Amino acid sequence: QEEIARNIFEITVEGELKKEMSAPVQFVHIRVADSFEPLLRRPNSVAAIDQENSRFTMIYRAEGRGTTLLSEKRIGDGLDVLGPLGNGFPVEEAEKKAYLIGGGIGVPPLYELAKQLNSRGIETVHILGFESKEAVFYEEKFREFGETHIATVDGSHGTEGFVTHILNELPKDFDTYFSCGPTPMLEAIQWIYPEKKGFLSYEQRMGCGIGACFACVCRTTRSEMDYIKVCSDGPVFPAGVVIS
Amino acid sequence: QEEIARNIFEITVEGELKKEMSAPVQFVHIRVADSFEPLLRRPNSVAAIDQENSRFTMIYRAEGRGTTLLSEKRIGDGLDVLGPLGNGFPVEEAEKKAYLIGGGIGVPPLYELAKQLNSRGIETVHILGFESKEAVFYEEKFREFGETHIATVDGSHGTEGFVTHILNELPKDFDTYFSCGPTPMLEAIQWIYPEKKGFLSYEQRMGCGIGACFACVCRTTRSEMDYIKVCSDGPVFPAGVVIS
Amino acid sequence: MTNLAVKLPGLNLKNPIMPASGCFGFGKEYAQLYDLSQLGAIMIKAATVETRLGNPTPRVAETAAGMLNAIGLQNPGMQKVIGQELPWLEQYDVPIIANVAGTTTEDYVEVAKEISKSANVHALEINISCPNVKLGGITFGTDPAVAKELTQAVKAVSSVPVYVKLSPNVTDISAIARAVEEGGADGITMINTLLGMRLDQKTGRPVIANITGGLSGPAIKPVALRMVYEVRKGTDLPIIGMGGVADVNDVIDFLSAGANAVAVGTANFVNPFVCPEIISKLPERLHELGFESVEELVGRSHRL
Amino acid sequence: MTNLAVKLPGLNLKNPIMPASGCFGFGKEYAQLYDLSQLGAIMIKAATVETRLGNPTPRVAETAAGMLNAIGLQNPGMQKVIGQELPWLEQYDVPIIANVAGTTTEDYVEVAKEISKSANVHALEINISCPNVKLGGITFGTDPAVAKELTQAVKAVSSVPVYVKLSPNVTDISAIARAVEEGGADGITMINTLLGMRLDQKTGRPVIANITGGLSGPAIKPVALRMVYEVRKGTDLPIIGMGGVADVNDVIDFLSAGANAVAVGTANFVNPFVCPEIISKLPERLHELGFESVEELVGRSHRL
Ligand SMILES: Cc1cc2nc3c(=O)[nH]c(=O)nc-3n(C[C@H](O)[C@H](O)[C@H](O)COP(=O)(O)OP(=O)(O)OC[C@H]3O[C@@H](n4cnc5c(N)ncnc54)[C@H](O)[C@@H]3O)c2cc1C
Ligand SMILES: Cc1cc2nc3c(=O)[nH]c(=O)nc-3n(C[C@H](O)[C@H](O)[C@H](O)COP(=O)(O)OP(=O)(O)OC[C@H]3O[C@@H](n4cnc5c(N)ncnc54)[C@H](O)[C@@H]3O)c2cc1C
Ligand SMILES: Cc1cc2nc3c(=O)[nH]c(=O)nc-3n(C[C@H](O)[C@H](O)[C@H](O)COP(=O)(O)O)c2cc1C
Ligand SMILES: Cc1cc2nc3c(=O)[nH]c(=O)nc-3n(C[C@H](O)[C@H](O)[C@H](O)COP(=O)(O)O)c2cc1C
Ligand code: FES
Ligand code: FES
Repeated sequence: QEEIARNIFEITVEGELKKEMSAPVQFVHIRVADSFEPLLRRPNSVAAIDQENSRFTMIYRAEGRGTTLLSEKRIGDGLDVLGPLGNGFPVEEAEKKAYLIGGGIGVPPLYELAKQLNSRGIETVHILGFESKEAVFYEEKFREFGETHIATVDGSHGTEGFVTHILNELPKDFDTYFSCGPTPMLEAIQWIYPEKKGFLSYEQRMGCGIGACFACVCRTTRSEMDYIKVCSDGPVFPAGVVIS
Repeated sequence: QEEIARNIFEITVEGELKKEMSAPVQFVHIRVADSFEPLLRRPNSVAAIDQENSRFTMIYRAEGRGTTLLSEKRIGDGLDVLGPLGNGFPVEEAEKKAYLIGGGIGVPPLYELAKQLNSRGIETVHILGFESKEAVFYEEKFREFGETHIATVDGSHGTEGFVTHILNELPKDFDTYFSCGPTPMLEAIQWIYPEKKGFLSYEQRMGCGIGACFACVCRTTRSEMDYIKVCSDGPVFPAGVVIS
Repeated sequence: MTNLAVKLPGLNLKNPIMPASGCFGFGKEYAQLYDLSQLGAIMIKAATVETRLGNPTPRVAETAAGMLNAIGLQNPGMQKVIGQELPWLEQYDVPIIANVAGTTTEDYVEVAKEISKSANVHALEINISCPNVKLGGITFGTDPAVAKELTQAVKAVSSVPVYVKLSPNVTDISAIARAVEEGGADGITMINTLLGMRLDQKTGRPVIANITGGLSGPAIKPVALRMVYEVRKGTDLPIIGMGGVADVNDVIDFLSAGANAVAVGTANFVNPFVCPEIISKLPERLHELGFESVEELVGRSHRL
Repeated sequence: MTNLAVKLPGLNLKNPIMPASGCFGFGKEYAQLYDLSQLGAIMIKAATVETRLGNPTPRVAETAAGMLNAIGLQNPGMQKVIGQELPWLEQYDVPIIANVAGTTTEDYVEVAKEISKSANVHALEINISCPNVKLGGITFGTDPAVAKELTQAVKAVSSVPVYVKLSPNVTDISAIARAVEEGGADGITMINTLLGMRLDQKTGRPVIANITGGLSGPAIKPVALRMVYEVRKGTDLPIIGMGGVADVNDVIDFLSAGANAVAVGTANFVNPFVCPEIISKLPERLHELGFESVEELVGRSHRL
């Protein structure tokens, strides 16, 4: 693995997974150490999938106890990975042109998504938000797929402020949007594009990661359900489904 | 480090220690992982000291959680070592000939002791007990210093049984004995040589390792004290001092 | 051949290992990972009279060798549990222990009455110890008199044996155990979680929306083990022990301390295969220790 | 310049960090590693009327992110403490908090009376919560009425402010806190250890000779933090918080929850330099969080 931005690490994992990975933003649940401290697994979505070599790549920010330990792994170290878990972005929903809107550690899964959409001949525009210049990653990789806008909170790179500042400037000439990032950002986007078809990937504290412990629930507008679980019903939901 | 017998590892540590090490069976208190699990340090005595290169060698059995983690350390890994702690065998007490009696993981510290005694021109005889042939280590190294007898519980190497079986066969033509091993063995030896000058190194569960927590106390015959601490008053005590 | 079978009121267990309530949902998720018929039993998530949405999120937080949770008894309500979850579980050859919760005695009685009629429910686990529900729940578990009355009331209507789940957040757990025994309990399950808290270190806000949560995992094992040992001294009721069990050696510990069977909670989140793994290792471990059966081992720490 | 000073009854602390009783002996050992004058205060090992040899060994056992101890109040007796240990400590510019223990009220009163006269003893810590001494000790800490009476008795004879150390092994710790406040306590220290147990996995024997021991270390921090938070809601008495503190962030947590100062116990065994390290990191950490002083931070979790 390597540090691709300040405290942002890219790690590639090889090995047979229980199920094949297909849709982007499926996530995996990782045990970073064979110790009781830290105890719980860490959910982390998949940034790129390499089926042939049964490899996949993750991008994560080393901040707390677990991810810091993860960042200390060396090549050849084993990693206990549970997954793939959850659903993914429904690539088939996009028609001609899609907006991919990501914030911080919500950006990684959009990369695999961009790859898959473009391979289906869909035009993708990428609007990515970061803390600052040092935190920016994958900008070039996204440009290879299409128009890419960057916002940084401190204005040290690209537009100053949040992705929403950019979105307000951009034409609404797309049919579908996909977004992953902090919940307030996901909320804002749904206000900006009330009439558009959109799919958002949510984060929530997790226990089991497979739907058994009810840790990761959200209220929902879906009348037939009392609640939805981010880990097993999500993490991706159509716009308007999650009440946060 | 390397595995020198079944589950027995030899590890060499380099670095500046707070104090110079001198007497053998000083021990160090080791933190095997930068985690709260395992939490406590592990006491381990020093098998060989290399002043010039500020290096020392330890030999330990990987059995529980902590020592197993220790055995997984790779060359170059850092190790949090507190010490040297405790007193050591008083080499100056030996006059002409000494018996060095060790059991299992009590054998390592006797090696540095043999080295120092011989450098003072003292003849040393080594009586070492192990579980079985696979557990035997350092036999040759001890032979270089003098007569060496091995006992194994299952008789797979040397005399069958405990070191005491050998001691009963040997002449009492020595002036001082030094011993390190399980407490029952130390007890037995004191019965065998009531009249001899002897020094024994004890083991006790430890907390702090420096004398502050009262975890490692033993009752004592020393009238002026109510108790003695293995970590700071010991681990070496003259024969007859410790009541166990 | 070592014998893993354990016979308890209402429960003929193939082996003494079962997932703890709330850590296994109603089995569906783990059923995708292994055959549930391997398990000694399954303790399903607490059921209440009405649907419960539980507490706001975050509901879990990690601590040193443990975790806090404040799920808040979220469940679809006893009708859905009886109508959908339990019938679905009938495809597996495994006895179900139904965890019963509520806020009033009437709640407990109603759920116990209905759910105990289900074909595959072989025993009830009365959760008088959930620390995450305001009013009721926890209070039932901290007052001997109240605990005894509730036990009697539930016993009166249940058509299967009744196990009462004790709270560790008490001064004298043996007193509660005696009370529920007098109340007619057929067995005891212990322990539930210890009340704890974690703060966000930047803001100082409690990480868990409910402010406090229940502490579980390896961190609490020493407390759980001590309590099982203590309660075993005062009662002959069967005990299903739990609290920080993560491997086969932990199971040996709880059986030694006097538990007749052992439940595994939090460890399922760390290693979803932990239950079948423990079950497969148990015979060899028992053999190494010189025991022919689980029942031989039970309570050995008291016989030394 | 951030201000670490904290003013409490009898105690003008340079900073809020002090080693917890029993984890620092009488200071001699750690004095070889660093200058004790850096510390906010020192809580010395419990003193009793007579010399105590304490419990048989093994006295400690490791658990997940914690340890069990059953030292059993071993100490040279108050005369030696007053005559030798305390005078030796006078060479350092640091207030001493003397931990007082016993089996009867008379014991406590006698020790409190004598030891509180020592020049450098600025406060007493009444240990009504040691789980490792049969008869007395723990029972005092689990019954509000008894705790109140003992506090009154000690208060009557002490020439310095009296802090009472609470046991976590109770159903309602706030009730005990209220009781000692009514008894006239000048402050509260909390928490002592949780009663726990570890078994030898080969033999099934308790590892600790005393059978049970007190659980300390990071494992208990969530419980300690919750109790400090709870007690702070019910009292304005100063609280010296402890339980699993291992770094500066843990200190921030306890202060946020309402502790006015923080004691460090088990962590001294893991890292003997932990106290001075925390003290040196505290100013910067406070500054990062936007606080000018420790006293500003205290109780912030209650103000959100
Ligand atoms: C579906 C999903 C996909 C994710 N994908 C990524 C990704 O691709 N890259 C990335 O950097 N991060 C991702 N995250 C966030 C990531 O899980 C957290 O950053 C990580 O768990 C923090 O762990 P830590 O040890 O650094 O922090 P600690 O403070 O040690 O964590 C303590 C506990 O809180 C939980 N936690 C803390 N922050 C979060 C969070 N934001 N979301 C969920 N749980 C959290 C941890 O899992 C752990 O249980 C994703 C989260 C979810 C739910
Ligand atoms: C002064 C001294 C010198 C020692 N020198 C050596 C040596 O040179 N080589 C060697 O292999 N071993 C030596 N030991 C024993 C060594 O400390 C234990 O084998 C080791 O602590 C076991 O840790 P573990 O993680 O394998 O076991 P675990 O079961 O994980 O240990 C759990 C707890 O019990 C303690 N513990 C377990 N066994 C012992 C024991 N026999 N003595 C003291 N504490 C114990 C551990 O320190 C830990 O705190 C020495 C012990 C002492 C007191
Ligand atoms: C996420 C979670 C949910 C729980 N839900 C319940 C519940 O609904 N009813 C109950 O009696 N206990 C519940 N518990 C407590 C467990 O059944 C068990 O008693 C406790 O976690 C201790 O065991 P452990 O350390 O193995 O997890 C829950 C525990 C966790 C971690
Ligand atoms: C080895 C040891 C000895 C202790 N002795 C005492 C004591 O004599 N008096 C007392 O009030 N508390 C005693 N305690 C409890 C500690 O002061 C403290 O309350 C407890 O350990 C929790 O803090 P910690 O988790 O930081 O260790 C002792 C704790 C340990 C680990
Ligand atoms: S994390 Fe357990 S249900 Fe989603
Ligand atoms: S280990 Fe603490 S006094 Fe010896």
